[in-house]
Amino acid sequence: MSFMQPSPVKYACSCGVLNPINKLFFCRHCPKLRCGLCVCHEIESHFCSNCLENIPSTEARHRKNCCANCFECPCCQHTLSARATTVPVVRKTEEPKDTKEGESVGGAAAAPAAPASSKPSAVPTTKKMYYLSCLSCRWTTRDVGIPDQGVATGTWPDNECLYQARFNTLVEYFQAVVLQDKQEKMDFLRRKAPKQPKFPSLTDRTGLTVSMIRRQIGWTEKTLPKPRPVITPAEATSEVEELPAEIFTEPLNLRNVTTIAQRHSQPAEQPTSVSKLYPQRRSLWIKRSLRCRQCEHNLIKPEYHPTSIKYRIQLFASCHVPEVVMVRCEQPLVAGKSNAILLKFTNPTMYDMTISLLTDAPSEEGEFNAENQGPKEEQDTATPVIKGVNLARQNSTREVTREVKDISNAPIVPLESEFVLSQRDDSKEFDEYVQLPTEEPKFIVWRKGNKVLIRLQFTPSEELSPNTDVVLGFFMQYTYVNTVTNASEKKEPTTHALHSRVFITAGTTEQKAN
Amino acid sequence: MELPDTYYSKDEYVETASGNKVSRHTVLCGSQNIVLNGKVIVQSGAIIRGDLANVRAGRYCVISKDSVIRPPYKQFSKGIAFFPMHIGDHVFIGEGAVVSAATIGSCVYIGKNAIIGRRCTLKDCCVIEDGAVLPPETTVSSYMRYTKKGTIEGGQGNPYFVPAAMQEEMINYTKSFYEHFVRTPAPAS
Amino acid sequence: MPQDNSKVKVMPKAVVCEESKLRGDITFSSGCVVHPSATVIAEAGPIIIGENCIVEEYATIAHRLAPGEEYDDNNILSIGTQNVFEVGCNVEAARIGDKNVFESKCFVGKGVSVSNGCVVGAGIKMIARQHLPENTVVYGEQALQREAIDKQGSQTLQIDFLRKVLPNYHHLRKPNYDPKKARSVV
Amino acid sequence: MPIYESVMQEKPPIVLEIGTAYTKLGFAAEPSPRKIVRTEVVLTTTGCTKRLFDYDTTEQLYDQIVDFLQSLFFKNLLVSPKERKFVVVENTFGPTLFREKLARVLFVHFDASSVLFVPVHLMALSTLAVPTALVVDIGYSETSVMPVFSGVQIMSAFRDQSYGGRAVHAEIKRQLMETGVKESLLSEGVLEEIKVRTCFVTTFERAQEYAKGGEDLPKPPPAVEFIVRSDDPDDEEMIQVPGRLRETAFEVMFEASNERDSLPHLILRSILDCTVDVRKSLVESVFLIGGGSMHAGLLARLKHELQHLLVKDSFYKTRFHGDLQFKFFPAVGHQNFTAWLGGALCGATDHVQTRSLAKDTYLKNEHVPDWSNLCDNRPTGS
Repeated sequence: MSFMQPSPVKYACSCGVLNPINKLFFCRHCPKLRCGLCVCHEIESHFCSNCLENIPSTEARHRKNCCANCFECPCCQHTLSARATTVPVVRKTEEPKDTKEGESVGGAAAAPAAPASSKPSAVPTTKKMYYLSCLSCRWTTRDVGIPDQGVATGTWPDNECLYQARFNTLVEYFQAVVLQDKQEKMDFLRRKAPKQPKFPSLTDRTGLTVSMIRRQIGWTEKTLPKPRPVITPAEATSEVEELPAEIFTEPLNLRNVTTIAQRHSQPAEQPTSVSKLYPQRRSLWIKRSLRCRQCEHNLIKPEYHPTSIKYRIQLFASCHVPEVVMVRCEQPLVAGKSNAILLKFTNPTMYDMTISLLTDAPSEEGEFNAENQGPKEEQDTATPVIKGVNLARQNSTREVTREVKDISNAPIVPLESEFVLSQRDDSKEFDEYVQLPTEEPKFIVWRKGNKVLIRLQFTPSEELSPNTDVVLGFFMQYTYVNTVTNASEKKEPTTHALHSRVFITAGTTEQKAN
Repeated sequence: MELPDTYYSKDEYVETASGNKVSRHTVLCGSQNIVLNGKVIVQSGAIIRGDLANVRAGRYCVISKDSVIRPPYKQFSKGIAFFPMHIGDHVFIGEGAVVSAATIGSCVYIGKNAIIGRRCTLKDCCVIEDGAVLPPETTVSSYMRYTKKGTIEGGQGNPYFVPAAMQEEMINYTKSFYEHFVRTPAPAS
Repeated sequence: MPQDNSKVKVMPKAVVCEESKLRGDITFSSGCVVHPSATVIAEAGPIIIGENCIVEEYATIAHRLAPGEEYDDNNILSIGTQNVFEVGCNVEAARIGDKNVFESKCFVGKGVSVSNGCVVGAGIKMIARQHLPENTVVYGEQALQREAIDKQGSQTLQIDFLRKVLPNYHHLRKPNYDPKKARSVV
Repeated sequence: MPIYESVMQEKPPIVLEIGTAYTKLGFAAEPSPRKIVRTEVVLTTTGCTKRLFDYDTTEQLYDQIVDFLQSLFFKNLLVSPKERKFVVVENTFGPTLFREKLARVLFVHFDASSVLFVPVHLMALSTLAVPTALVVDIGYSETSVMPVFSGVQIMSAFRDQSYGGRAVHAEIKRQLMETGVKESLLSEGVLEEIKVRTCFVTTFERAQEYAKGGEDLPKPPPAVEFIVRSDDPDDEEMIQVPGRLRETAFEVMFEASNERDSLPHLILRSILDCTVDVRKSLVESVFLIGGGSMHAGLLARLKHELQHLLVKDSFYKTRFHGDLQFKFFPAVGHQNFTAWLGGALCGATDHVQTRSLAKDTYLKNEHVPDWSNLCDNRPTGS
């Protein structure tokens, strides 16, 4: 069983989507399960995933979300590495001058010293020059004739937009046009509905006085109509580019024609010939933080630093919700034949949990809630502050919750009773702790610290044809002790009875036993 | 899903005092240059080239069948040098993988038949998919997933591609791999 | 491991680790470095590996029998000089020139003829019958081809290093064939 | 321009053009899109890659749009969509369902502050700063012709046909399979690569000779060896792309048939659907956009065909008068993002403030105004 393989156990998120527990989060304030779809993603920080440098967001925007130092291969989109070469530098202008000075100043007396001083300068000095090279496809900046640079981070040519000037004129033109339209519209509206001045003017009854005075003293009219913005429009031409004649005779060398991916990696130029490929600045990456849409609390907030793997806020579901792990089925799965599955429950929290497995949604919720709202009324009353927040920010969260698709096809036999899952205690991992023999319900196979293995009976549905997935579903109700104090007056941790819907793909059915 | 037990025969594996379990059918060249920090599993067919440079692997690493751990070299104008290779804790290296990285952080998952080119840097908590090919000098930063197609997905805080709790998951996974890697029980006679 | 050691000829200055699997009539020219666990199979005819080639771990060079073909002493696979066969590559190419690099875990099928200065990228599988012109680089997941501006750098520095280091850690096959002596005998 | 600057300083609007094959994305007032990506979504549930427009249920489409836009925002543009303004360049006759779902995703899921939907043809035209042109958009799934006069789209003269990139791919596939190439090798990606890298639109004369058939066919251009591989790495082959295929792949757009619906006909018919007064100016201002119009030789061929039909075809001869010379506009930048560029221009103006569909308006009745919807066009309407 590989680590990356999809987990057979899926939890229904509060938005109705099924997810394995490692993709779920738990909002302690709501308290509900959340998944990637029903949280709000935000950008926490920008960084370059190659040089691992953190880039402030203003700078990132300024640089068009590209790293200042790292380049991508235009040929295969892999990161380019700077390679150094040493080139001899001939200092023709300095050398003769040096020796001359040595001779003239030193004269005959310093004759032995002169050759010694001139010797180092006679040795050809070398200079380090850099070029970029791709270690995947062996493309180098020399391939397209870009001269080597004196510094590693180099002044590599940036893409220049050929029609930038034309584009700027277009932008200015349209902005002016739109602005003028707006102005005219406003003028029109003003004329249509003359605004009553708040204070009646005694001198100016017609509204003409100002302009009359202006005219009398020889000033121009205040509001001259602005000239309409002008632009030279593009011109159509009947001259079109004909096919070159050699296209019909010359063989095509595919190696010189760029691929689609190569063209699109340079959207402004889209070169067709490989000789026009230029190194591209590497795009930045982001760290995200996730926020609950209901209560606007952060669920995930990573540390800023690109190399840090820590979180400042981490509300993984696997740290709050009892984890269900499928161990195995007791018998091969056959349609209509009763079977039992072994499930391992783990309590990740510091408080004991009482768990019961139900076939229907817990009753205190009233009728079955189609939206699977999950938690019950009790914490709504316990968290008046949250409610206030909810009201204030309601309109930002209109995402509809969906009905959980019931995909189960193997009814389970509910457990006779609920059971207790002991709290997590990391220190117990190291000492040999013998569980006191206590009266355990029959379905419990073993119990070790915060883990319990239970045996759950189920029967794959009669109608299942061979080779179909057997899915069993149940509601897992558990007690959860919430340590966050939502209201300032309440310091005690509150205990909630929560439930999640869990689906387990037990495996595929086998041929019916004859 | 709970990992099933993997059995090994007593004759094949050597268990060291620090809990390393190393198959006898491996090629550990220059073993004096190889440091396994404890509870490391090296399965049959794996090659570790300690003769080229030092190789150090942290605790709870899994080096699967037929994988090759080979310190990277770099060519200079006057000669070449092999660099030591550091592997962090809780690193899983899949079957048939070729690893020539300069450093591998902790809690890294390298899939089957992946190729990690020379002098790559794999930061903590990254995932290399089965069959992915990393060209030399690639950096894969934390919470990134390098796919078979050669693209990079994920990033910290992205709930998809790499689990947000990668660290805890890899610790659990490598520990339970170690715990489920058990000696074949003697046949009850 | 049935090895026909008598037919393996190692020229002086070649470093061939004993843990390698060699089958059939194989000649290693001087300067070759063969790492442990490399495999060379001369099934359809002798293999002559040119000077200064490097064969790394789990690399397989095979001269395979085509269906209906039989071992033929004159069907020689002659591999040029300064080739590098990286970890886990599987090369069955019909012709291999000089200064080529076969990167990790690539597969080069029988129908491929490799000229000089080519690079077959890591993990690439080449099956189709084709000829790789000089300085071809096969790269990426899509196995695209391009032409490099010049040949790949020589591996002499690496060979020098390996020739110094490998004898300290590995048992080597003794050079058993000297072309000069052989000539003088004849 | 104080208003403009205060708007632009902080957050430039995001401009999106979601095409069937490729999506162009970037920011307003920038001269080229930041990225051109395949309109494909990596499903967050399974990790598989899938075309955005392949869906079974509307809910699935919704989820795919969410996943797709998420990768655009957080992987390509690296900006948060929250409280952002958007300009979406859309096909005037595109499916309403997609439009509605897109608006819903942007407003409800991503909290966009406003969305401005702008039509492709008009936007493309704005890059020229001319008010009148016949805009021909050759896309992947279809080719459409929209005459625009004095900045007004003449809807009644709109024409479209289903030949575009997809049809050309199908033609290449058909011809290659005739030469005995396995179908499994010819994925859409391979066909596109063959089309873009080896094919071109041949000249009128040669096309005529090919169409005539018979013995003395023109000597085809040299064939090209192309290595193709399917997803299965063991399935690799060197195929020959025949010279004839290279020059005739695009003939699907020019084929003379009884329906008379080839590209030249489409253009002429669309012009004929307009009033007499505007015809001449449309003939003298044809504007080709879309990725399909970037192939070598297309413009020359089209011009030749059009002139030929004007003179030789009795139907058009009686309806077009005078000495007409077809003229074409050169595009600013590349044709495959011309419409996007228009969107970027539009997004730089005050229109995003005044003409956009604001979030509050949308949330009131969850409805996207549409030109074809009567409710939105009554003078007294809502």
